[in-house]
Amino acid sequence: MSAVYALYSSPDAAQRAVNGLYAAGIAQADVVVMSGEPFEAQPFAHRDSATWLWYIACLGGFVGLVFSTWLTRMTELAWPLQTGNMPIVAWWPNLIVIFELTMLGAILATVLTLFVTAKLPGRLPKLYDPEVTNGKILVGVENPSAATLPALERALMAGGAAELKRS
Amino acid sequence: MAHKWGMAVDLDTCTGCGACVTACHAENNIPTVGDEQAARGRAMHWLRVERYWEGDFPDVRLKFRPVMCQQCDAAPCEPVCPTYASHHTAEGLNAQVYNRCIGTRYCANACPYNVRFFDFFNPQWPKPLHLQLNPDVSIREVGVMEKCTFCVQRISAASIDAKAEKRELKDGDIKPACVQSCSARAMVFGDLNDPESEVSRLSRSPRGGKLLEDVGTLPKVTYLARQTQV
Amino acid sequence: MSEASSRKLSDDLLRPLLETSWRFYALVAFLGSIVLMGLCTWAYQMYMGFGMTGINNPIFWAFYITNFVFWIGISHAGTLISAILRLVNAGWRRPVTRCAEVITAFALMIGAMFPIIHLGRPWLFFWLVPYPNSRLIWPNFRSPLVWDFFAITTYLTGSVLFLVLPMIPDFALVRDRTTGMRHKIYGALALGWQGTPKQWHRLESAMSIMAIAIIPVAVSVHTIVSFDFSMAPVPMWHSTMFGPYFVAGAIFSGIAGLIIAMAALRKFLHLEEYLHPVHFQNLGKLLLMMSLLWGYFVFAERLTVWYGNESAEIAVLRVTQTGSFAPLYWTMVVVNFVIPVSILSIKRLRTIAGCVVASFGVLVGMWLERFLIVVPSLGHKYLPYSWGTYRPRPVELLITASTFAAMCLLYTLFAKFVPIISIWELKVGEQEPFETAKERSARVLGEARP
Amino acid sequence: MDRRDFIKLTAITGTSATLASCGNPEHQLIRFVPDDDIVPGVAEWKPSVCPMCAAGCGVTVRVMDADVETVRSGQAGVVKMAVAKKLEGNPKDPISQGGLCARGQASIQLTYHPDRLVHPMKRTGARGSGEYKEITWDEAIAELTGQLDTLAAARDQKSVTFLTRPHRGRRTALAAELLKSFGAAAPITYELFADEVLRRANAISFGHEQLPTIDLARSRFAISFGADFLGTWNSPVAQSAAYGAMRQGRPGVRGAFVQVESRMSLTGASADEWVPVKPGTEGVLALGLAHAILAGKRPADAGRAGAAIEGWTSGLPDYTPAKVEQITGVAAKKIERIAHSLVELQPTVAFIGGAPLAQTNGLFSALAVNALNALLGNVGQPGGISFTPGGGADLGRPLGGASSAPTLGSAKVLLLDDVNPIFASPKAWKVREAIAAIPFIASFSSFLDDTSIMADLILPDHSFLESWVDSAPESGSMDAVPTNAGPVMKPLYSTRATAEVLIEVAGKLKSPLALPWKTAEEVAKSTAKASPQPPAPSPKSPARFAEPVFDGDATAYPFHFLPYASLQFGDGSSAHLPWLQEMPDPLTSAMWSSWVEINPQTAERLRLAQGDLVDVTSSQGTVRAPVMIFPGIAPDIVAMPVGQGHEAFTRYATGRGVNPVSILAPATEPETGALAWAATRVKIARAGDPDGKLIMFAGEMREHPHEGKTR
Repeated sequence: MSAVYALYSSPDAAQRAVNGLYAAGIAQADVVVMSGEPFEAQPFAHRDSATWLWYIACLGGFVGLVFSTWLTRMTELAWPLQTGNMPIVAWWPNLIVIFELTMLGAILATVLTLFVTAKLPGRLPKLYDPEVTNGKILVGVENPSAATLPALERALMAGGAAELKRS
Repeated sequence: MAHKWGMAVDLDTCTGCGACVTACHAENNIPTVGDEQAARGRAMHWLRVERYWEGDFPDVRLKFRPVMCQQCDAAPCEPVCPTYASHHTAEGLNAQVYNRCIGTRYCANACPYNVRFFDFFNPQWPKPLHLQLNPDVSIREVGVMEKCTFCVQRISAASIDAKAEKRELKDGDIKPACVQSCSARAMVFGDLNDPESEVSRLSRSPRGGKLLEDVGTLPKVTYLARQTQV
Repeated sequence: MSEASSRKLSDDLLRPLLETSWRFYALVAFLGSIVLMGLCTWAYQMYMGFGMTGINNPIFWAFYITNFVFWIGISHAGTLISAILRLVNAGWRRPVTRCAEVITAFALMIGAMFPIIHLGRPWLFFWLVPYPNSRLIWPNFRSPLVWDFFAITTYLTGSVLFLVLPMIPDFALVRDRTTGMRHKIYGALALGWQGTPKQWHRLESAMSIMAIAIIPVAVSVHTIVSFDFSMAPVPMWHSTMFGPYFVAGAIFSGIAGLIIAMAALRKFLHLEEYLHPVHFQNLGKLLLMMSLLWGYFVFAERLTVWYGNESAEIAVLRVTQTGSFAPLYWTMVVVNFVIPVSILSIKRLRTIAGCVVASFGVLVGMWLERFLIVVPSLGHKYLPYSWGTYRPRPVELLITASTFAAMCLLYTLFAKFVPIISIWELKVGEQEPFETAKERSARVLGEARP
Repeated sequence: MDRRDFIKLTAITGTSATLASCGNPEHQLIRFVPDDDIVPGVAEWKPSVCPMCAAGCGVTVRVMDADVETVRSGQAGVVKMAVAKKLEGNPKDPISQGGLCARGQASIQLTYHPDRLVHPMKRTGARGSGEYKEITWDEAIAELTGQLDTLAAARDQKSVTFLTRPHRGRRTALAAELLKSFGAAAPITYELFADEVLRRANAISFGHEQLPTIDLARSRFAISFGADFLGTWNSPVAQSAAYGAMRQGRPGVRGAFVQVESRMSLTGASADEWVPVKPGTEGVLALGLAHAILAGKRPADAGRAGAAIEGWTSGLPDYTPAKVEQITGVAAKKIERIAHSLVELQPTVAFIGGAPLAQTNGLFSALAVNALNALLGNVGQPGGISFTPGGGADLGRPLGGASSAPTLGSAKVLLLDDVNPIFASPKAWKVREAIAAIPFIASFSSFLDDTSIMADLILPDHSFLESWVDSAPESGSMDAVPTNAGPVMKPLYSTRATAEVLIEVAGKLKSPLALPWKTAEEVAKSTAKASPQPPAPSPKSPARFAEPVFDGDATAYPFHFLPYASLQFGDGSSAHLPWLQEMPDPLTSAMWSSWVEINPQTAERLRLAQGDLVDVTSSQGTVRAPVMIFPGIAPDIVAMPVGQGHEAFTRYATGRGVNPVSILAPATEPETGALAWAATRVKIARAGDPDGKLIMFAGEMREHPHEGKTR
């Protein structure tokens, strides 16, 4: 397989290149962007920013809550031992444990989802350039079809790249 | 009906002679820690006779008060134990399961009466002192908490005998070591659920009161106040 | 930000990772030996019996529990603070967050050791863990110590993740600028991070969720630590204000710890350009506020007891204010309140040096505060016949000392192998303001449109 | 366990591990066949008699099986044996009535003491070095008989001396019989806190040369002159039982009691009223009370007890409340009030013991109290005092004061039977020198104490649990209680009952002696020939108050010195029992220590704080001990418990604390020659900061330490 990409020094340049690619009829999903830091100002940064992360976190919290409620109650009833004139299932203290495990559930759910959705840990793809972490912004296309190739290259150069790179 | 073991201590007849203290050591295999450890505040006396001075010479008085585990119904030492080593039995005793104890010493802090003791080292009985050990009472290893049990070994022994003889436990069948040794008969042990038992009778006495009642621990030891005349 | 400055920034912050001087090895060897000694002391204590300590009847808790509370307190510097700053999106947080969060992670690990060290039978500590076992008995959820277990586990997990996630992009950076073994290791650590918009988005929203989740947890942790005391009917322990009192104290000591750590980094890693006096100024203000808050709490506590005049509590009050613990008590008041307030409330004195001085005082003072909460109360419970006092024994001193060494050691190693300042977050900080950027780039791109 | 032990231990464990792995037979323990059939885990209760003091409490012993390490025909091994586990008071015994004091509880450790002497020994090192070598019983007995034979051959039978404690029951009878038929004088008895003076007084007043039995249980008002009857005096267990009954035993009636003493004893702590009085003036107070009663128009009928007091018939004109207040320091009002109660609250009883008798005028004080009793008409009455039948006569003759050194010095063979005069007698008596001068000393003691360490030959006795015991208590019960009981367990070691050793010796002499007994059992079971009470001695002249004489003048030695019998150790004879060493002293909570009790004001005046070291100096010498601030003691008195300060007495007592007896002046009560151990004056000087030797169990002295202070 092969890929064509170019490196840009400013987000605007990168954005221009991206727009060019779209104009050249490249499907949005095929355009790859990589940067050493998050950008908020440019449209390209807003690709698939929509996320369920918040709801999943809440779900995780709920799972933690249910589990801990079950755990405390079950264990206290498993071998009921009287202490200090307290009820066998003592909700006041149990609430503390329930709270902690609820939060733990939320945190773990969040992190897991992050890893899954962000494909971490994963292998570094062919289309990558160490310059990215030096502040350059990479814009490119994987396996371009021969038909679109010229238009594509034109668009990338138009973005203001020094050179075209292939990998 | 389940028993509810309790004790009454008559401070008017207690002479503070300390026989109960030694009797407790003899019955419960309580180690003597030696002078060095005693100096570091590690002496173990499940039962201690507190003494408090009042007034100044020549109008000075001395108060004695034997303090052992009060076997509280709402014992602060119980819930704080993470491993249930300290818990409440069906007969209202404040039990300590040595094998469950991991030695957080939290129970000792929570106890307002300071009647819980910690094994700082493995107990030692230079031979043949070990021959005097009571086989009915387990030896506590280093790192666990121990305390007065109301001589639970005697309670169960008496209950087993009663069962064997197919009869109910009578009041006075059970005497913890301290009660038995007391020559002035200042201590009485028995079933608080039996309104006729001597200990119940004494607990109802107008002289009766509980130690640190306002801490809300519902102790099962009643102290009968000392009287004065002349 | 511009490519050039980005390069420079990376160079500066990666220098510690790539260059190693003999001083580093000397320091690690020194600290390491102290830590090793501490571990041996612990083994010795376990072998000989807990009696090697100065613990006695009635002082059943002392140095170890003091250290426990102290370190858990220190741990409140990092995560809590950086989480709050994230949420309010304070720009000056960027260079601070990571070195703060590291403190949390390590302080927690050290603090969590102490309940185990202090056990009579430490080899059985796992009996606090709820798992189906042959003893057929589960932990007693009514016990504050079990609450501790859950709270600390949650907080530690959360803090470590909170610390590690933002490190991934920086690992990627190190990966791309190193070769050979380093390249492989950091490559693995970077988890194949590319920096696609999607990854950036997920990372940032995950971070903000964590920030929200971690704050109540942090508060709960020290509240629960305070419950260890306030649940017991012990004079001057059994108090409703202990929760907030302890949390405040924790943040107080935490900030002090953070200031000292930052000052050290700034000096030894030559990060003057990134850790500016303004950072210390702001943290100093925070410290001042906490100092005042702490003073308020102590006053409230003491006044209530003094006025309430409950005989057992008065006994404890006396022994701390005027009795055998008075020297410690008044030292605490001076270094925790008098000195920090007088230094930090004067702008001219709120320099880096000033902040560091105040912070050292606060660390000492807060350790004393915990000691004075634990010991005098236990020594003066309801029945005067069983009153007692306490003197630490060598094992306790050695183990305590070694934990401070452990903190320094872990911190040094971390700063050696991980960019101690979050590079990518710093870069974001250097970007031109969001609005102008948006508006300009729209214009620029507008021209570009055919 | 210090570092050295630690290293040792690791070494040991290492080696033992290797040895175990080799599995060579030497390391396997042989199991011998039990001699008696035992049901494992089932407890048996056997009767015995507590040996700790003369009270002779009947006890029951819990006996259960245990693995005992033993040596049989040179082979070490383990055998299952029935061994004693715990002592309880015997409910059927009229003395203990089911109760038992701390010393009694601890007496089981006499049998299991790690430093007990387990086989006969012959001295190898210098005297007092404690170096001995093991010998067989035959050798040991041959040695002793040899010594006696040489004396017999030299027609010098007189110079055998048998030294023991008073009121040891039948074993003393045996010794006496042996000595008599051998041709030597009767055994000599010695006890520091013996009540010879009181016995003499009782003989004079009531014709009974023995200690009284006090019927507190039925008394409504009691006044005790210095008698620590709940702690250490006479028959504490019986008296405590009676005390309990007196307080709460009768519905609606609560007996009250007043304690007259100058240092609050355990008993004083329980008194309704504690009356401090100048030392040596107790008798005056008693007569003051008598005066007040007589003044209250009561027949002055006190029989011979009254007759023994000068001026009795004329209503004791010299003892008006005013005068008495002057002498004793007790307010006249108080005297009249107490006198009133004595009359109103019949039956009432008065008794005396302890320090007041240990003054140079002790006999007068005793007679005075007796007269008061007689006046109250309670002698032999319910709620009064009475005398246990068959209690009295002891076959020994007391070791008499200054005369003691000669009496011992003349001896050529000394037999020591569980008595420690070197520790318990004042230096000035020169008992140590006298004993050191004796050519041959044999001891039957089970422990090396200050005296028996001087022995050339040691023939260790069984412990009381291993042998036949008997007692005929002198007091504590209304009627006679001769008790005897068999061994409750087999001997642990190759020890022998002293009774049997004596019998064997008697038989093995060149000219064997015919003793009426063949075994220890016969001795214990035999009863004393009903010896009629000796004709009551009448005093040379009616007693009158004489100022007590104190050794050392008041300016040089400003403080009265009061050594008192400690609750745990009595006269020191039980200082080697770990339970008693670690038992907090009830009044001070001190453990493992000795101390000097000082009144708080005095301490303040002398700038002394708790635990400071002070030198207590008498004309006889100095002891150094930590200060114990003691609110219950007169400002001009310092007190020390007797019991610690042994030069030799097992690992638990050797070199621990100091011995107050060592600085006592050799003052005696003239009539009886008994040691007046409360008649010494001392001075005290600060000698240093606390050395950590004063070990206390208690934190605070007072229940409300801050009361009376502003916040």
